Amino acid sequence: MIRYVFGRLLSLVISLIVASVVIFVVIEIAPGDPASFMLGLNAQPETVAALRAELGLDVSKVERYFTWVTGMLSGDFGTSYTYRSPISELIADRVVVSLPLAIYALILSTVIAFPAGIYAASRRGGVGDMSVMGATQLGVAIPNFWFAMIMVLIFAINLRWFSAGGFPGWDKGFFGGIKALTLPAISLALPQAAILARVMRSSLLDMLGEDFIRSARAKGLSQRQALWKHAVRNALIPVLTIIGLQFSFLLAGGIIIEQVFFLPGLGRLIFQAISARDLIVVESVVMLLVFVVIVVNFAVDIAYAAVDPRLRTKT
Amino acid sequence: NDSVTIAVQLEPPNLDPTGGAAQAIDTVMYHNVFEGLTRFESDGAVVPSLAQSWDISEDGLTYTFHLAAGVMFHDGTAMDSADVVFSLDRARAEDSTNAQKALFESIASVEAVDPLTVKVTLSQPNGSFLFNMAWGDAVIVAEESIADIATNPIGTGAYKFSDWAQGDKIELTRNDDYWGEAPAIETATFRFISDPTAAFAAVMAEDVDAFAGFPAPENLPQFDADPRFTVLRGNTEGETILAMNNKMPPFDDVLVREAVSHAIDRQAIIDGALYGIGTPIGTHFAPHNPDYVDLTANSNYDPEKARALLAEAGFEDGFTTTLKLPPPSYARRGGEIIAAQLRDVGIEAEISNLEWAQWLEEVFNGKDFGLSIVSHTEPMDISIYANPDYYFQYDNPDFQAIMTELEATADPAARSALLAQAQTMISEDYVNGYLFELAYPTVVKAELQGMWENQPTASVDVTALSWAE
Amino acid sequence: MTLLSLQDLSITINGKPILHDVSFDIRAGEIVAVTGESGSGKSMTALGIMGLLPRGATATGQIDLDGVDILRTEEAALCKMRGNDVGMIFQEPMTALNPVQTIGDQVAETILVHRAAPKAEAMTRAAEMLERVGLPNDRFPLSRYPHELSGGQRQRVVIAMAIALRPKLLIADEPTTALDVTTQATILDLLRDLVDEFGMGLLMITHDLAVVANMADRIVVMQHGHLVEQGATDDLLRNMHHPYTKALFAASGHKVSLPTNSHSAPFLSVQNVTRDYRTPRKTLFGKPGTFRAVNNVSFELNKGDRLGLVGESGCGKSTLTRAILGLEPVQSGTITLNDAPVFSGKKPNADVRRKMQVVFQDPYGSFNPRHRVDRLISEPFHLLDTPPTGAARSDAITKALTDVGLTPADATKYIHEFSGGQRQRIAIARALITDPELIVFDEAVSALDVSVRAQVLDLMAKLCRERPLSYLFISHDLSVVRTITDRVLVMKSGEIVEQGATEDVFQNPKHPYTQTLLEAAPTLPDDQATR
Amino acid sequence: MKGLWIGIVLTVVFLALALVSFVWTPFNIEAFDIPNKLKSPNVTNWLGTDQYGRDILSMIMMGARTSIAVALLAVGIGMAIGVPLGLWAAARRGSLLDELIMRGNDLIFAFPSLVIAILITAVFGAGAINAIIAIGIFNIPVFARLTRGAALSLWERDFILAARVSGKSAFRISWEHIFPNILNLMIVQGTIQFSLGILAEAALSYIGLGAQPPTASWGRMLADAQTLVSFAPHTALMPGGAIVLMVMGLNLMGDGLRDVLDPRIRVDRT
Ligand SMILES: Nc1ncnc2c1ncn2[C@@H]1O[C@H](COP(=O)(O)OP(=O)(O)OP(=O)(O)O)[C@@H](O)[C@H]1O
Ligand SMILES: Nc1ncnc2c1ncn2[C@@H]1O[C@H](COP(=O)(O)OP(=O)(O)OP(=O)(O)O)[C@@H](O)[C@H]1O
Ligand SMILES: [Mg+2]
Ligand SMILES: [Mg+2]
Ligand code: NI
Repeated sequence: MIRYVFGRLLSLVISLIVASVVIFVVIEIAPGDPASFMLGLNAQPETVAALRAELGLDVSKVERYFTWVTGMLSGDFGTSYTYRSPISELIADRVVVSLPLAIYALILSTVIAFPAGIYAASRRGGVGDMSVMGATQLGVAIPNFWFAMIMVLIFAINLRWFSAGGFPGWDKGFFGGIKALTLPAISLALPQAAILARVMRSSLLDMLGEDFIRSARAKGLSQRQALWKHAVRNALIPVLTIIGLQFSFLLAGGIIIEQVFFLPGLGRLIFQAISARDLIVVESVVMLLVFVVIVVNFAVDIAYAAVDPRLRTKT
Repeated sequence: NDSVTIAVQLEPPNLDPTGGAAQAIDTVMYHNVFEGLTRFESDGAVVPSLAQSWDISEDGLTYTFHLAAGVMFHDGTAMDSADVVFSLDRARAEDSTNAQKALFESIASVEAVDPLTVKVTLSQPNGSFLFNMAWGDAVIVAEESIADIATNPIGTGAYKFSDWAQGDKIELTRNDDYWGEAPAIETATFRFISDPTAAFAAVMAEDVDAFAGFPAPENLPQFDADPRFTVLRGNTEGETILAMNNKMPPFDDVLVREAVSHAIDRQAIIDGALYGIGTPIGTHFAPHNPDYVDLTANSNYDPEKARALLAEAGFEDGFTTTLKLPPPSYARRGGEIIAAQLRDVGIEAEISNLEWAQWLEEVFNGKDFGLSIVSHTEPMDISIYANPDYYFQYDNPDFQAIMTELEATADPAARSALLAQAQTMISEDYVNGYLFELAYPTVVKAELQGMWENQPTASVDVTALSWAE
Repeated sequence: MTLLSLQDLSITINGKPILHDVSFDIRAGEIVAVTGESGSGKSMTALGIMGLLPRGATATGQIDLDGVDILRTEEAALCKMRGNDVGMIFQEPMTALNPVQTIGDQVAETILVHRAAPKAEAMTRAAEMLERVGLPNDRFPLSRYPHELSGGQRQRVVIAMAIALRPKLLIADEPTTALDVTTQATILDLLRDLVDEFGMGLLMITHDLAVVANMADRIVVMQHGHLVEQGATDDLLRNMHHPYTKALFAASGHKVSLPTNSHSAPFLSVQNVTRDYRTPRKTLFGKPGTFRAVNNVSFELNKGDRLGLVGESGCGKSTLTRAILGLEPVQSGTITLNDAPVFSGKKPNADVRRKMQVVFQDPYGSFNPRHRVDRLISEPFHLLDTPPTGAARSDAITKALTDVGLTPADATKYIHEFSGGQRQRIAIARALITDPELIVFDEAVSALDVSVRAQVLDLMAKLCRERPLSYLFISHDLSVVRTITDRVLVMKSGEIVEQGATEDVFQNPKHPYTQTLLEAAPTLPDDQATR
Repeated sequence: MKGLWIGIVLTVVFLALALVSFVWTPFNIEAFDIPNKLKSPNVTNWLGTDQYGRDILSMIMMGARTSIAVALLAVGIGMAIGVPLGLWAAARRGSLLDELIMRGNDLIFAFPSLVIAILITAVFGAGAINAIIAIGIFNIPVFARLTRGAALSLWERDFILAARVSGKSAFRISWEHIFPNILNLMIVQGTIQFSLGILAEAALSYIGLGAQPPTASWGRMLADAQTLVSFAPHTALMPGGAIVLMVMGLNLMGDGLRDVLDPRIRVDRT
């Protein structure tokens, strides 16, 4: 087990290093100078040069890369060019929106998908199965931003149950925050839930065809008991992979949804930073997301081991 | 109820009006948190602000400003002539990062005469000096608080900066030690909503009390029809032009530029892209300015004539060029319509949508474009035509001479004449396609009074606001 | 006392008839073996008794288990019976256990679902049961997971699960097919002991007639879903009535006669060959470990030799084969064919390789399902410098097909259009097409039904008579090795422990391992009679 | 089975719409007719008109072309690079190369796809080509992984051993034996990636980074419609519906194909 964890850890670190280089290179070749962006149409060239110097943009790229990476190691992401404030603060402000949103959406999606998938699998071929699968087909096919648009129209503008967007901040109360995140979380979660339910169902059906289910039935377990006691945990392995992927997707992929609901999250930070050529913010946030994804995958791998004892001794 | 929530499209990147070009900074900070020697009123008039009065020497070279007494910065320090000297010197310094450094170019020296008197000496007479000092980029800041100004702005205004939830909102609270008249509103929250759908939803759901610069003109009729709201359709200083690269063939040929100008149906663009709000212009000048000359007839919509002119210029079969568009919807939507109109006379304009940073790099700095659409929002900016290196690269010594003369002229009548001459010259040279003056739609709750209708400078002046009983 | 009674049981699946009017009885304490070729409906009969028929199946007739008519009993009541009154063991021990539950939990579950005891007591009883099936608690604690056990051990867990509540009837569907002979013998002993001890009825399904003959009190023979013959074992073995039964038993003890080998020149020479597999590193930066699959093996094969290689599963037979074929390099030792090394430097030696061919075990997996037979069997032409083309190629294909008893028309068919036996013929045709000097048969008949196996063995004998053929025949089935080889090697844990003329080794095994192997192998009684 | 047919019909309808648009659309979408804007569906404009007075049916036909072209090419990139990489990794299983390819895949997977797509378009400019590349890159690891997994299990099969005994090189075996046997799997996955590509294209166009005007695109139609939805809902419902139907069609077809194609492989095996 320890060895397994260590092996995964090493590849995690290597991945991070490679990722940081890739991110830096890709972003640095982007055309557009943050200084001239900030100074606008009437700025004079020497003003731009002065600002470049002030922002530390006039040193070599290699030097900037190392400053950036070593900074990150000590938890210092640098200072945003346009916001002029420490990136770690910017990120911290945004994470308290994006992370709860992702978790909320993930919980919603799991809470919807698990029962739906299990129900469909246990009613395989029946009317229940057909309707759940039909719904998931629809769920998978609907672009989430479109769904979000329609939800805003119905629930915020017509019914006025929820506010149309924005985020009051957690200091204004937990309930208010959750309420503000509800519509976004639903728009994010439903398509994911549809995918998850499908995976859950097909993975359960695979399991139901396994010999050990037959053994369980021979012991006297009913179809349902066999499903719950033996199939679900085994079916969890592919489902975990999907959940891991979804979490990372939700964290960054909220970008459009954050736009629709004008939530001050990480996605919108990146989006704004890209258009403002606030390169260092883009680099740091992308790096952070990659880091999260890699760590989540790592966690999923470890979670596998928890679910699947075969992995604990292997490797 | 003494608080308001005002939505605007763009979030300021930072809060230092003297350190960047972003209009969004002024929108929130101008006159609310920071004040200059003079300021703009909502009709564009320049009135005294921190300088209560001033004397101008006979030769127009020396301005003596008399500062208001008892003015305190939000950090409790007093505002005096030293701060004015610091602010102006900082803005014009060698390593200044002021985006409008040109405003200060004519200043030769700034001296503190006594704590409440400042003498500014110019190197040459400047007819627009008081106007220049009203800009957000010329506000008075203090040396003590300058280091953190971008994130913790300390000004002299009626409102103090209190909180900024980045990506979401900025909160201002009333400054109880304000030297001037106390405003009605206690706290003002600025929310940043750039997505038009979200903007519509936020107003409809009454999440915000006002939306200044509403991004989706197509939704205005719905607000008109709704008794909860009032819609203001104000104007801005934004001349929206179809910029042509005057040094790049075929736009170096005035016939081609004239043809393009006649190929454009302004009204269709205003209707299609802006749902009817916006005033057509025929030159680079704001129509609400008393000195404006209506020259739209010079470039009336006449596709036949445009084809004829193209043929005359040797482009019977038309030509292909680029149309590079920055992000605002007037440009993106207008671009689509203009491309269709140009296609009609045989000009194939290939659209590429750029982000601002890219647009600045490629179009503005790189001058690598055929056509572009952009709104020039600085007030009184016809002088950009005197700069041959400006991105559309209009190089006409006659025009440059007019501008030099204008700079040195203080007499209003003479200025008017010169401005009329300048407007006509660029219109007849078809330097750019002149489209419309950008409108500024504001949606407010019916009970909220005092919102600026027009935008002589980017600002949401909270001091003017109050709730009807 | 009749425990189970089947009367006119017929089963159709989605309209397709599977079983026709099957009737037989089992008494308490009796072992009834059901045998017959693959697909004859043995497993369906068993599943029918359990009430676990697949979806779409309909059953008619009557299944009386201890007075309860299974086919007309509610599912809930059936659940109560399963595990309690009737238990079942399946063929594949590797997959029959839930990989994510401990063996203790799985055995205890049988007790718990029937609420026969509280949790703690159930665990104690599970421990007792595991002990009973030969998994003592000190060595195999309840907290073990299935993957930590060998196949035979897992099968014991499955048995413990099935008998935890001492059901009246135990059904075992091919319980030992996946196990090697020695393990098979212990499992069979265990089952027999349990029947004696608990007085259970045992319905045992197997296609291994030797097992049937040794274990069963009564035999039921099935073919195409029909019960063709049944009777007490001794009776039935002595006078079989139905031609299918006769054919089945005849095929099972099938003997072929090989021509004598006139050559004696050494041909293939394997000297001190060792093959190590890398195992994953133990520590993060440590050296990867090694596992020695073949250890210092030496033997020679003369021209015309028909050499057998026997040994239990995992002893390194296939590894050795792959080394001989030059598919994998060896760590030490030399393998030469006519004095030319099969592996020169890092690359296999093409000259040598074209003199060898191979026939694999799985008739289903050894062909690319997307190619036609002509393309499949002409694949070895790739080894030739100038492969025949056009007419020469089709002649060669025709000849190869006719040699193995197929028709030239088969050349244009796809592999899924053939039965297992036919496929194995095609595999032999593929091996023959380049006229190799040596053919390796790796478990070439192990997956075939007895009757089909007999045909393939006949084909091999025929080929031996027609041409000078040398082969290495690998099998764990001793009776087959005995009839189809002249000499035999016995392998254990990567080493050759005994070799010699086949008859000598079988008559007088010297090495203790060979002795256990021979003892464990079940044999048909009349086998000994004819001997 | 029913699903497969519904899927095929939907897919064919949209393919047909896209193909027909090359020769004919009900109206010319390049001619703006602003006075005629935002008409609800009626007899002339079956699906109504958009904010520039263009016929929405014609726009959807042209948009189908864009969506299909972008998604198809993106899948093409993913397959053309991913499949060979997967085959190569499987042929050299356990080697450093295999490890490199697989870790590279993991790395691509670790990048948030939409963010990277936005970055790519920001770096190289918005447009259909860059959208294709951005979406295509994320298809590579999907196909590489799938191919490697399937190929690895095929490498265990005896017929591969038979081919090796016949002296065939790993390259040749991959091409002759492995590739044809994973083709079905690739077709099924290709269909699914195709539908994901359509969604991705819509998302990119929605934020303005997909195909540029005057090229019609469903995602941009939705973006344009979003402020209009409250008073001209058809402008959002029509393109949204087109996306949903097309994606659903492809998914149904993919699932159906899996059911039809997969058992054959299994039947061969058991
Ligand atoms: N789920 C199913 N659906 C349809 N047909 C099936 C199913 N399972 C088995 N069959 C068919 O039923 C027949 C009998 O199968 P069964 O498994 O009982 O054979 P068997 O005698 O146990 O063979 P083997 O020795 O190979 O295990 C076969 O023809 C088989 O193809
Ligand atoms: N690629 C491999 N890596 C590591 N170990 C292996 C590998 N292949 C086989 N082994 C191990 O080598 C030993 C010999 O395997 P081999 O396949 O030669 O056995 P076998 O005698 O052919 O068995 P069977 O009768 O089951 O076919 C086994 O213990 C097996 O686990
Ligand atoms: Mg069976
Ligand atoms: Mg083997
Ligand atoms: Ni029959």
